[in-house]
Amino acid sequence: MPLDKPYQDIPGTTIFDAEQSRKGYWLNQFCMSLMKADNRARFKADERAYLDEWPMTDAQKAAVLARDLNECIRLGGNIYFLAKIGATDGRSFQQMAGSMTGMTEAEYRDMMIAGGRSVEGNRRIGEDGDAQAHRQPQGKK
Amino acid sequence: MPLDKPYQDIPGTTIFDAEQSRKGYWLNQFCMSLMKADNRARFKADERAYLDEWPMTDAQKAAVLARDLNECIRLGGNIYFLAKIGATDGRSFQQMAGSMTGMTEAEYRDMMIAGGRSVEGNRRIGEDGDAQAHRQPQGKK
Amino acid sequence: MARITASVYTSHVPAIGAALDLGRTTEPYWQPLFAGYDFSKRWFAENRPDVVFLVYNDHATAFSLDLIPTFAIGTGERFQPADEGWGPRPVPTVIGHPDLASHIAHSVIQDDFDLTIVNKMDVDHGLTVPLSLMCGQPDPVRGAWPCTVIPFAVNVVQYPVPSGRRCFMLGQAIRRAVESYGPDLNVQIWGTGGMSHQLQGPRAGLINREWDNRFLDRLITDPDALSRTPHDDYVREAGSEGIELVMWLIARGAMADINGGAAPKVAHRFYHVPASNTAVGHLILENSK
Amino acid sequence: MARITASVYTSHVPAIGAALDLGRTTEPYWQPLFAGYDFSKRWFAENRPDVVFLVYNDHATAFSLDLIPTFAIGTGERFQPADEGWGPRPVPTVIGHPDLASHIAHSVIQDDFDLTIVNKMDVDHGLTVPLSLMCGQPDPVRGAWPCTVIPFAVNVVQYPVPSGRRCFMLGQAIRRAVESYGPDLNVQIWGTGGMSHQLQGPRAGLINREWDNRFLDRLITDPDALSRTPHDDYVREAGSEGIELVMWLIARGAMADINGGAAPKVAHRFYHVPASNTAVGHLILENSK
Ligand SMILES: [Fe+3]
Ligand SMILES: [Fe+3]
Repeated sequence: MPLDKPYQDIPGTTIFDAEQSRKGYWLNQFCMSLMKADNRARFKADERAYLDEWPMTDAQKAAVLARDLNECIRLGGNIYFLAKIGATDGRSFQQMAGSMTGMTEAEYRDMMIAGGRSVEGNRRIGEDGDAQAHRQPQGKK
Repeated sequence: MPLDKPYQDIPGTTIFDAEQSRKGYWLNQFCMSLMKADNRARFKADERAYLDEWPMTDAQKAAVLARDLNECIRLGGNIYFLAKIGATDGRSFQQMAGSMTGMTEAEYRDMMIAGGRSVEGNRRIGEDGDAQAHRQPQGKK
Repeated sequence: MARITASVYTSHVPAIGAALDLGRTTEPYWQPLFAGYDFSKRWFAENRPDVVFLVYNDHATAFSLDLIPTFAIGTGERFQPADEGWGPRPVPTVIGHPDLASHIAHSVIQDDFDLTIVNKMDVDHGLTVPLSLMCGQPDPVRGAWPCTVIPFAVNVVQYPVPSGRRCFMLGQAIRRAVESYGPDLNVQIWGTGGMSHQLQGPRAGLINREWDNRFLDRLITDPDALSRTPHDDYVREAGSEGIELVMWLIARGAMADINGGAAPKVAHRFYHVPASNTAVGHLILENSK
Repeated sequence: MARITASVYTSHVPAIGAALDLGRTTEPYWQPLFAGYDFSKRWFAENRPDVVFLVYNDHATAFSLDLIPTFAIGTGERFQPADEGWGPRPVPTVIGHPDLASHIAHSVIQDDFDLTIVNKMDVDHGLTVPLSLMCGQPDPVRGAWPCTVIPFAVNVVQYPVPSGRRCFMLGQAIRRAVESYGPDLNVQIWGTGGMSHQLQGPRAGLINREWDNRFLDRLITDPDALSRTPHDDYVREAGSEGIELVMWLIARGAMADINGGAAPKVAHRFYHVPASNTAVGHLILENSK
């Protein structure tokens, strides 16, 4: 699709466009289902069984079970949908976002308190910022 | 609402705009419910009881029970929604449309076969066409 | 590169669907109407597209008053024929073209049309009757429609509906979107609904043969000026449901001549009164190869 | 005649809602943030509008992938706070203004904005957190929000989202719509979301203080040029969720100076890092009386 997609050269960033949306359709719709308390309870009781009710790929199910949000996003997940899994787990957006960087929770929180991640070196793939592929995963742990 | 509504001087015609839509909200939503076979069966079994499940006005319920489509439209109904009542009754769009003119089914069908209702005299309120208020109801019966 | 090869215009009366589904097409009442589509079915078989971009309106079927999109594009993989109260029409599931539909959505939203993207909806007679008229009646279970379909639903139920001008501009954006799609696809765009009809009130049954035919003339030769027709002209002259004709302007706006290309060839023109309450109009316009 | 008296801009971070709902506003982490809204709450009490036209985005709450409207206007009578997975926020039901909302829908659709009209939807933190920040925390059952609210949801979740320019033009159409409404209502327009934040991937946690503050400067003094910022600038400079800032341009476009009136007065400006993953920006602009 020769469309204007000038957002594909940004490091560590996946833009949720129609292509991603189609890839992640059932993954994201599964996440939406967790907005009902009953479904959250059923999911918690047997995650695998609940996931098997959805026509998701095995890779998507495995990524959910592992709470690997980077992998979920690669497979078409969107953070606002995935956040319903975090909510079900009692995790905050900060814990979820931090989990995608390789930093510990404390490391990520301290980075935010210190003013957040710098944009320098992180604007375009190929620069040398901390979000670039060659510097992953981040964190000292 | 000082909006551009140049469609209010057309005889025998109610334009379904936001104002009508709000008036007829529950009437129309009730009609939508008849798109499910189960609901159609329940409605047929006891129309009054089924209508009482909806927060419609008494006047709206009475108009539905009487199949008075002109009155339904006056009370906020829209023909595409009301058509679900006709479908439930096994009536065609032609039977429904004809029922709003005062003509018999045969009179209306014959008018259509002869080329339909003329627009002459029916463009603006105050002319002398057959859709004008002073010539209602139509039909010879 | 994908390209729009032709546009088709046709009324989409539910009674036509019923006549087809109940096998009544040869009855004296219906025969002259279906005869007008004999050429069209042959033409379609000879000019079968990969995709039909099918502009229609939902008649309080997929969209209730809870949510009313002005323009909704179907990007899903399939769309089921709806139960409009008579049970679903016995026709095959409509197979979408998610990739092209998403591409068009992407492109026209960037072109400042504020679409609603829909992955899940049932489609009513507004979409399936034109398919039946052009493609015949495939077996609902073992058969299939001969091509994929992108449903594009326009709100013409609750006012204000989009203006004819807006629709005409949208058609132009759709043409640009299709032509920027890489794969080599043959795309037709269909505009449905109309012509003159009024389904409500003491004025029900209005038909305006002169106005309809002038609309067809101008749609062919002067669509730009035609697109400036105000809403109340449609209602006044062609009945309250005649407003559906704005959808024809989307299809017309997508033709090559609007962007400086050659004038389209009129492959077929047909007009008949009545089908139930409605004047049936039908046109096939081909872009030059 | 209704008129837009002021515009308010604020981030709408869910963690701010949680801090409010759990009574943690005086903790050292949160205290500096809430201090930035002390003035705002007083200002709001003294300048209480009849209606807030509240521009926000739905975060996969009311709208799933089944249906994604670019612009959705809430014309319903009431909107319930949504259960986003943590249970609904303990805040009152949001009371709409169906008459003004329908009027605005009518007017801006005639102005060629292709809105989706919504009568039934739950509203998430994007809408309720700004209300809490500006109005305090009324009792969820016995209390009520101090004014009616027209929810206006913008798609910034699935690309392509509407351009900043489109949003800015829409704001202008909304101002025209409000000013053509007969009853004498005091209307505020709020733009929410942003500022810099990224909630995903190895680049999560991005904050760009310089870019944010320049955005605030330009929003005040040069919104027309600012509205031409392309999408990828937002993502590149302000993080993938920084794109929410396009919504501020709707509110800004509705101010009097865009139509030749006097420049707005900056009643309040505040900037703080961090709230959870996000840079919080906040502005109050008043039209001259
Ligand atoms: Fe129709
Ligand atoms: Fe947000």
